[in-house]
Amino acid sequence: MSNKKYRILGLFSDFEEAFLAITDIKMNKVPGVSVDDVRLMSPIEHPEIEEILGERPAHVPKFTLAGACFGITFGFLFLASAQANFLVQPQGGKPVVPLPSNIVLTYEMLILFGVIFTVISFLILSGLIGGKKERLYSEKVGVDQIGVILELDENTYEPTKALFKQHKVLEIREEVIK
Amino acid sequence: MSGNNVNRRDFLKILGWGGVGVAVAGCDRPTTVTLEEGKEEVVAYLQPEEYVIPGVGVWFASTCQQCPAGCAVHGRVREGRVLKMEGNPDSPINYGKLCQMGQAGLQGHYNPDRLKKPLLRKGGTLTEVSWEEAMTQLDQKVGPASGLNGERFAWFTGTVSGHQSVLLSAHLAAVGSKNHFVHEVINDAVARAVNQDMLGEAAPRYLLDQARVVLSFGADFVGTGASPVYFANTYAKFRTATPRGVLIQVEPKMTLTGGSADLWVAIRPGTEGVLALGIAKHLVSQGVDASGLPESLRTLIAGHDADKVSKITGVPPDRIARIAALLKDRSPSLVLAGASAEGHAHGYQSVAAIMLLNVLLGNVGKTIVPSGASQFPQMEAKAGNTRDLLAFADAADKKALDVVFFHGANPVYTAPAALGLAEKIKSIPFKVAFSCFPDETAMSADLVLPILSAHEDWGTHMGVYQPEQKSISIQQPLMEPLYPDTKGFGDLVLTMLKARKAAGFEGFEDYYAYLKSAFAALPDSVKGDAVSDEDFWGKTLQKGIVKVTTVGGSLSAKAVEINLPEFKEDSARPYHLVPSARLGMWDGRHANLPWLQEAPDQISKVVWTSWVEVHPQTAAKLGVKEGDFIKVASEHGAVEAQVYIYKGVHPDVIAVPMGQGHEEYGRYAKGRGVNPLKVLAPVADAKTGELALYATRVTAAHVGRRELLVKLMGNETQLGRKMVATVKADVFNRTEGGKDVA
Amino acid sequence: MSLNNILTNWSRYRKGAEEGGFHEYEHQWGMVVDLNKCIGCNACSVACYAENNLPVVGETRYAKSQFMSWMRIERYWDEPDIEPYQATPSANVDVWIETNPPAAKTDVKPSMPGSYAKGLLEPGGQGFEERVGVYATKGEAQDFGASFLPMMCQQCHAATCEPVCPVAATYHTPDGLNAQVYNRCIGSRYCSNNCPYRLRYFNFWSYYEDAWPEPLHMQLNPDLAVRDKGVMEKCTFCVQRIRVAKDEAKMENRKVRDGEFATACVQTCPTGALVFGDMQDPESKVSKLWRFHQVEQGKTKQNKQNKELRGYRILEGLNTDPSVMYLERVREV
Amino acid sequence: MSVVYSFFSGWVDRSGASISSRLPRYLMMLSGVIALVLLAASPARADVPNAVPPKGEHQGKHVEQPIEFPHDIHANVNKINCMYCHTYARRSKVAGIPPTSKCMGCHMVIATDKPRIKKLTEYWEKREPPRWKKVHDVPDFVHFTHEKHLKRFVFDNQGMEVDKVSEVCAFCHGEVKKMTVAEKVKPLNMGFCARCHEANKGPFDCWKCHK
Amino acid sequence: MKHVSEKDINEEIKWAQINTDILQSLQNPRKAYWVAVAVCIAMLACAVVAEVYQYQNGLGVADLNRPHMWGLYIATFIFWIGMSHSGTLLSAILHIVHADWRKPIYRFAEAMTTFSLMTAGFFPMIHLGRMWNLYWVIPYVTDRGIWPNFRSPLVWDAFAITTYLTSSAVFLFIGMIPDLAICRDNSTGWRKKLYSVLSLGWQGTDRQWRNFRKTYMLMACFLIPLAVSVHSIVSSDFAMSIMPGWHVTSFPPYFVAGALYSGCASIITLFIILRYFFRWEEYMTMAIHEKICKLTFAIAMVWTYLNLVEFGATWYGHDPVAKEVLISKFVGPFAPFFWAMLFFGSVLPFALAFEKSRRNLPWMFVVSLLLNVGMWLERWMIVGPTLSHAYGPESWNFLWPSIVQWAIVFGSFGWFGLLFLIFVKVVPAVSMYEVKEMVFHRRREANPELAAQFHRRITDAQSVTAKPGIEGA
Repeated sequence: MSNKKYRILGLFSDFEEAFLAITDIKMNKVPGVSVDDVRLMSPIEHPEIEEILGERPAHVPKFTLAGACFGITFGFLFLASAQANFLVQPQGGKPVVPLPSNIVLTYEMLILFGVIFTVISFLILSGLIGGKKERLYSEKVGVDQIGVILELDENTYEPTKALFKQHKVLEIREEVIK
Repeated sequence: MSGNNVNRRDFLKILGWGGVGVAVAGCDRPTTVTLEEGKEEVVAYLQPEEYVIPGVGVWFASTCQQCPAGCAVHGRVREGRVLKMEGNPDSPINYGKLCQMGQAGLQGHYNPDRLKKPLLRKGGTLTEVSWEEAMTQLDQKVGPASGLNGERFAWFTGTVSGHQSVLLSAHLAAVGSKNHFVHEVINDAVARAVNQDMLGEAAPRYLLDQARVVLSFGADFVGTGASPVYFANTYAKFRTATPRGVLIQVEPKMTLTGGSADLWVAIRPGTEGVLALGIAKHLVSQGVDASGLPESLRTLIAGHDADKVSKITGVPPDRIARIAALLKDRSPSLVLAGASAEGHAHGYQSVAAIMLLNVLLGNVGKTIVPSGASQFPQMEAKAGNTRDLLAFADAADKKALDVVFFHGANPVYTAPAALGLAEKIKSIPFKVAFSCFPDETAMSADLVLPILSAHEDWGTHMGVYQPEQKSISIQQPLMEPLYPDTKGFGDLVLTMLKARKAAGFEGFEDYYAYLKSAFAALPDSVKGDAVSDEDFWGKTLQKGIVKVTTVGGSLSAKAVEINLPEFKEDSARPYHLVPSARLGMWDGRHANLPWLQEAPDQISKVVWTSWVEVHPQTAAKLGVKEGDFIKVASEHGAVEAQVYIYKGVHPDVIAVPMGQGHEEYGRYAKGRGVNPLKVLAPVADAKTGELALYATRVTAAHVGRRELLVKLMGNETQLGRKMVATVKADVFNRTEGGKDVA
Repeated sequence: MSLNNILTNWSRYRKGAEEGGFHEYEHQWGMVVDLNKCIGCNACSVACYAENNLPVVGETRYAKSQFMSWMRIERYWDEPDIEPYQATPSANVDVWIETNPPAAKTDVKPSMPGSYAKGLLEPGGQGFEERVGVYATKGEAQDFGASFLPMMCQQCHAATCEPVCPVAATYHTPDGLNAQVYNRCIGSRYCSNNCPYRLRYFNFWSYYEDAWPEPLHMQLNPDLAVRDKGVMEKCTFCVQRIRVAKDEAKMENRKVRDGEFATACVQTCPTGALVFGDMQDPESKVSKLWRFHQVEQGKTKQNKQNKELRGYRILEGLNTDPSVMYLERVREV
Repeated sequence: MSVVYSFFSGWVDRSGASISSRLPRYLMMLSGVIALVLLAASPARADVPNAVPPKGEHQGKHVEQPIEFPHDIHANVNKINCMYCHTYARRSKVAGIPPTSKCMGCHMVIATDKPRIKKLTEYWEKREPPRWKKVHDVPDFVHFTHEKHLKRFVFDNQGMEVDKVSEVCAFCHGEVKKMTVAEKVKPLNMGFCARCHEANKGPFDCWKCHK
Repeated sequence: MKHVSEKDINEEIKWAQINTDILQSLQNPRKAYWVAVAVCIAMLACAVVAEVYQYQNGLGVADLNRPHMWGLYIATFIFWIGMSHSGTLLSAILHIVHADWRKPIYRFAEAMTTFSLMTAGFFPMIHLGRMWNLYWVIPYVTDRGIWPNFRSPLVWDAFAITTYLTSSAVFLFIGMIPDLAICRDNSTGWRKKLYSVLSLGWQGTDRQWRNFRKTYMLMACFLIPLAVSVHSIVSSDFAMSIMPGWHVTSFPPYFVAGALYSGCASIITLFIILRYFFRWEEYMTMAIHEKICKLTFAIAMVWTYLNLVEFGATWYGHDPVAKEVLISKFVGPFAPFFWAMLFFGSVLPFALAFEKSRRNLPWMFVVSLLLNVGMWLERWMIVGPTLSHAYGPESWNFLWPSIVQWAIVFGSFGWFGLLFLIFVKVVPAVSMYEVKEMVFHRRREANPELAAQFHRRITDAQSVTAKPGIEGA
């Protein structure tokens, strides 16, 4: 019955203890548990912990760039073609496609699409839209506690809990996945 | 276009015009939605004239009735509505041009306040009655059956001419009366009298464009003159000639003409004659030959040296010298006398003194030429005057009249309150007003007969001022009558004539038929190349004018005695009142035309109301600012109006424009502004008996109220912007003299 | 296909007013106003009311200067560049006859801002309470007449009103006119703010509701719309007359002849001070006059051979390039 | 307008005042809906040379007229040319209702017994024209002139015989010859006009049509 | 009291404490709140009535005239747009420069941005003669083949404001998500439902935080240039025209400075109000107040400077017409308002320069309001005098706005207030998680020995792992 799997959430009141716990995991105190499996829940963002957790990707900026580029090209082409097709406007010795005003408007379009792309990509990449949520969640995280989530099997289950206890975990929630 | 059979004027019927733009352009309506079907009507002609096309305007010739000048006009008719007036290019009077009053004639025609039914005074109030009742009334009072003694009957009209004039005389003859009072406030009667005495012709022609210098003593020839459009046109020639003509304007209040003057001289009212003599003296001392003049005049002239003159007139001596120099250097010149010179107890004398300058400068025959008479004297305009107004008041006072017919004049409005004309008219047993509008006179009449507007009626006219080529211009309907219960003036008079069995008028079905036969009866010299009477009639209706030949006419300069009174200031009433006339309002007859109410006064730019023109110095003295209400009181009454600070008046002068202050006359005129004529002193010119319009002395006082004076200009100085740039005349002569650019 | 258009239109019309602007006009309607002939009689203004369905707004609205007179005659007192009767020609000749640059841009008398303040405090002036700057004029005696200035839309070729309209309701027609398309206008009123001549008038109310009481409304000209509230309007050089003339010419397959028609104001002017015509036709009266007075379009500063010629354009230095040339009024001195 | 046409015209001729041809292609793709709508429009009809008839439908409603005038009998059965009665169309901006005299010209003798004609004769004897209800109309800020459209499509049109003028009329008035009293079957709104001007290279200056 | 020792925030404060303190602002309101709401609605009602009246009768009722085609509407429009800039300043600029004292106050400032934009947006519509055709300004494909005129600064406005409104609203929302999650966890009933939807299931996982941080920074980077461009574009409504007094090169910076100025002033106002009513002395501390005041003072001086630059440029430039406009501002009919503007805008700010007056909150409240009055006058003084004294002397004129204009301007404040009142009761007006961050980092900085000790433990832990042989055992 070694195929039993658990998911545990350890809630630490003290940021430093949680930090040390993760450090221990990273140091393979518990064989078979890799730091890459560790997921955090925290009331604020903790850049330090993320150092420990290792570089995890955040792709938002790429989308931002895409958005901005789209904004520029679409914006300008849209304006220019609209002007070139506006059959009444261009008369009286004025340019059909006046650069100065188009620059202004293109600039706005750049920002608009930049923002939109950024936000959408954020919502998707951070799993707020469509992403699956953590099943184990505690309101405490919203207050002042830090949660560490791990998927464990028979062998790693106990030692990890021990490790958590050793680091003064306040509470451990767990559930059995299959 | 051929005018055959035009009395069946089917094409003048109003078509269903709902869809052709009169409905307001639904700018609110989303632009993609078209109008809904079946909402508007569209009607075709029963029987179309081949030249009348829906959607295309047709121009018909007629005559403008807005002032006595009698300009020939074209009216644009479309879908049976007359839309726009333009001058008739063939007319020797207005060369296809038109003034603002002529343009606004349309609003007289379409005026919402027109009389639509006959009114009869029953128990003190005017009530609408049918034409039958009205005509029976008329017949009882004036008809053959009524034992009306002809002498006790009178016509009171404005300037009349053409066949209407003929009909009126015929009617008077038929009734057996000679009382035809012809009244115009804006007239040149005194000048006519002087001309008659000095030159032997009442209305000679003034060749403005021939003159190099025009010295005008208050003659507002481009504004309220005898023929504004004609003189405006010649003014342009005068200004573009080489060398360019110089205009010197001497007057107590800047008129429209004065507004264009090169040299504008403010003068104390009534002293124009003195200035003229002063100038004469200067000329004589400069060696102008005065030997032609009788001794008495030469001594008179000699008596007016510059200092004395400038003391009396308030014109600085150097200015007098300058005027004289200009007159002497640039010949020929032309000296004109206008209302401000005429309107005094000694008006005749002043004008005589002024005309004397023409004699002295030898302008007679050069810039003043005989006009002669047309071959149809009976059709020429009976020029109006104010003498008849006084005479009429006098007659009414003596209860010498039983029946009076009013037409084209509004004495109740124009007469000074001091005459008490309103009451006197009440005392006349039976008063009939032939009128389009509920003006003061009509409202005080016993029977009001609503007549067709100038654009609905037939008629013929000759302008009061006839240029070299004299002409009769025809007035024809431009659309069918708006109101079925209105009748043509000519038709009415003709009916009365027929009732009187007047010889020569029986056969005619209506005025149109009469006119047509009258034209058929014209001599061939007039008919020109017309092949038949029908053809001539058609051509006449097309052209709108008939050119007639001039007979006689000669001028013989003859000096008259001049004795100007002593001038003394009136300490009790320090200011002279100038009831100024303006092109637009005229004598007040146009106060009911919204366009003219909203057209700013040419110089003060005030709209919709009356104002009092006060010189800055005087204003400072009175402690008033623009917009202050000021009370102007003569011994015969007072008016209150807002101050307009105005450099174009003499410091001793308070000018109030005529035209406003109606008690009746429809929504646009009623109760708006004040009427300066009311407070005038009933002084008459000693010689001619003309009412002296400029002879009233007044006091002025701040009444402590102040409102925004409604006017166009926000700022009257150019502040260094080059809005109106000015160049010297000699530069002009150098660059453009003699060149016909374009 | 639009990309083609972008490429073809890219450099198209990229000529400023300096080069005479848009070179593909069918016509180029222009006007000349001879202030030497103008007597300020208002005939043109009233003719405009009659022709163009201009509403009469009444006293109270006029007091708020919400009136609609497309053609107005301004009247000024002072003549900054001429002191009558004292001026010695040598001292003044350059001032009189220099037509450039316009006074608004020249460094005219530094005292001028001062004169502004003075004007406000002028005894005759009405002061600030109701209205700015109603001034009595300087000096005591009035020695000459007033200065009349007929002002209608100048139909600028580099019009300041055109580029600012958010919906292109005002634009430049192939006839060289500033068009105002009433039913496209949304009433942002930017164009009027940007017009240095203040010649655009706004329908602050639904004037038609009370301007033409029965049966006055029967006089309305069906050839152009009656404007409703919220719409900007201005002188159109009587485009409805132009349209008719062009249609007739088209039906007869010819060009419009000079003098074949005229705008309402020009037609009625009693002194003939106004001249109207097609400036593209070298033989038209208008172009002859412009040529004679050596005034050229597309200039902010006229370099005339003969500096004494009278032609000038109002506020030319703003580079609005008006189609209306004024001829200086002439005064005997 | 038909997209195909517009695209081609756009390619071959860029001076032509064509809207849809000048719509950016990617815009077309973006607004696929519009494209679909446009494609739904039927292709050009051939019976008037050098002309692309305007497209667009309008559900007109039946209008009660003083006399139920049968256009079908006149125009279809008797093959009377439209411009025989609407004689002003070639000379003026408005086509004009025929004057009563014109009707009587024939109906003094023809079909005098029919009730409609009787009614007409009454009008004639009362000497007052019937007051027809307007069916086709454009807003007051629109300047539309029949004469120039006829000039373009009929008189100056190569290979167009005047007898077939009713086809041209049908552009904006629909198949009147199949109606009794006229009904409005075309939208007659700006899009309708603009599409036609684009397809037929009509003028595109606002002031040509707006007043 | 000496304030130098004073801290921006007490870092010993417990996180749970923060939650409770902030969340109590969401509890059911007291009577005063409902009174405030009623007042705002009443004000708004005035505007609505006036607008309906104007809509039916045309703009004549506003007493606009020729040449005064623009009146208070446009002036107030600029005012509100300007007001919106403060939020961006605090949340974006200060975020980028890591000024963490912004954290307790940026939330409501940002809300202010969004709401004042929502207010400003109304004015161009109200001011239109035919607002029912407003949509013609939007470029959309039509078979009529007509487009808006992209040359017109008004169209630029439309673009800029749309962009700015979208961006700032999104920015506000994104920044609120973690707090909304907290609300979700601590609320019941409809609020629970609302917050669960709004918080998008935020759980504070490292993945979420990671993207969150990046996004927030990127948005900040976008918003700063955007805010600047928006007000320069608004200024180009004037600078692009040829009217004397409008055609001024220094207008864009001048407008931006004025915008930040009025924004900061109104932040002070709201700061004091919130601090008082929600008893947030713990978070909106005097120290932060001091900082805003100093910032405001600095901006005020910048604004004053740009004013002087404008005057100087006009005075020494050779455009007599512009000079006249300038003089008319000083001595003309607008003089009283102009002088008032100079006083409120340039003199009054010195009240912020002195500690004593700075620390007197009631007085500061009044001052901040007056500063805003001054800034509103500034906008009017930009629009009015130029129209009064332009090139054509004929059209010189003066406009006194009618009651209708005043009512609509007045009502716009009601609308803004209403939005803000709803805001403070629906979402926490102080960002909880950022205050926590602030406290967290401050505590670290405050007691370095703790940090050192902690660091030692980490190194130990890692050195332990350095021993070989354990792996895979």
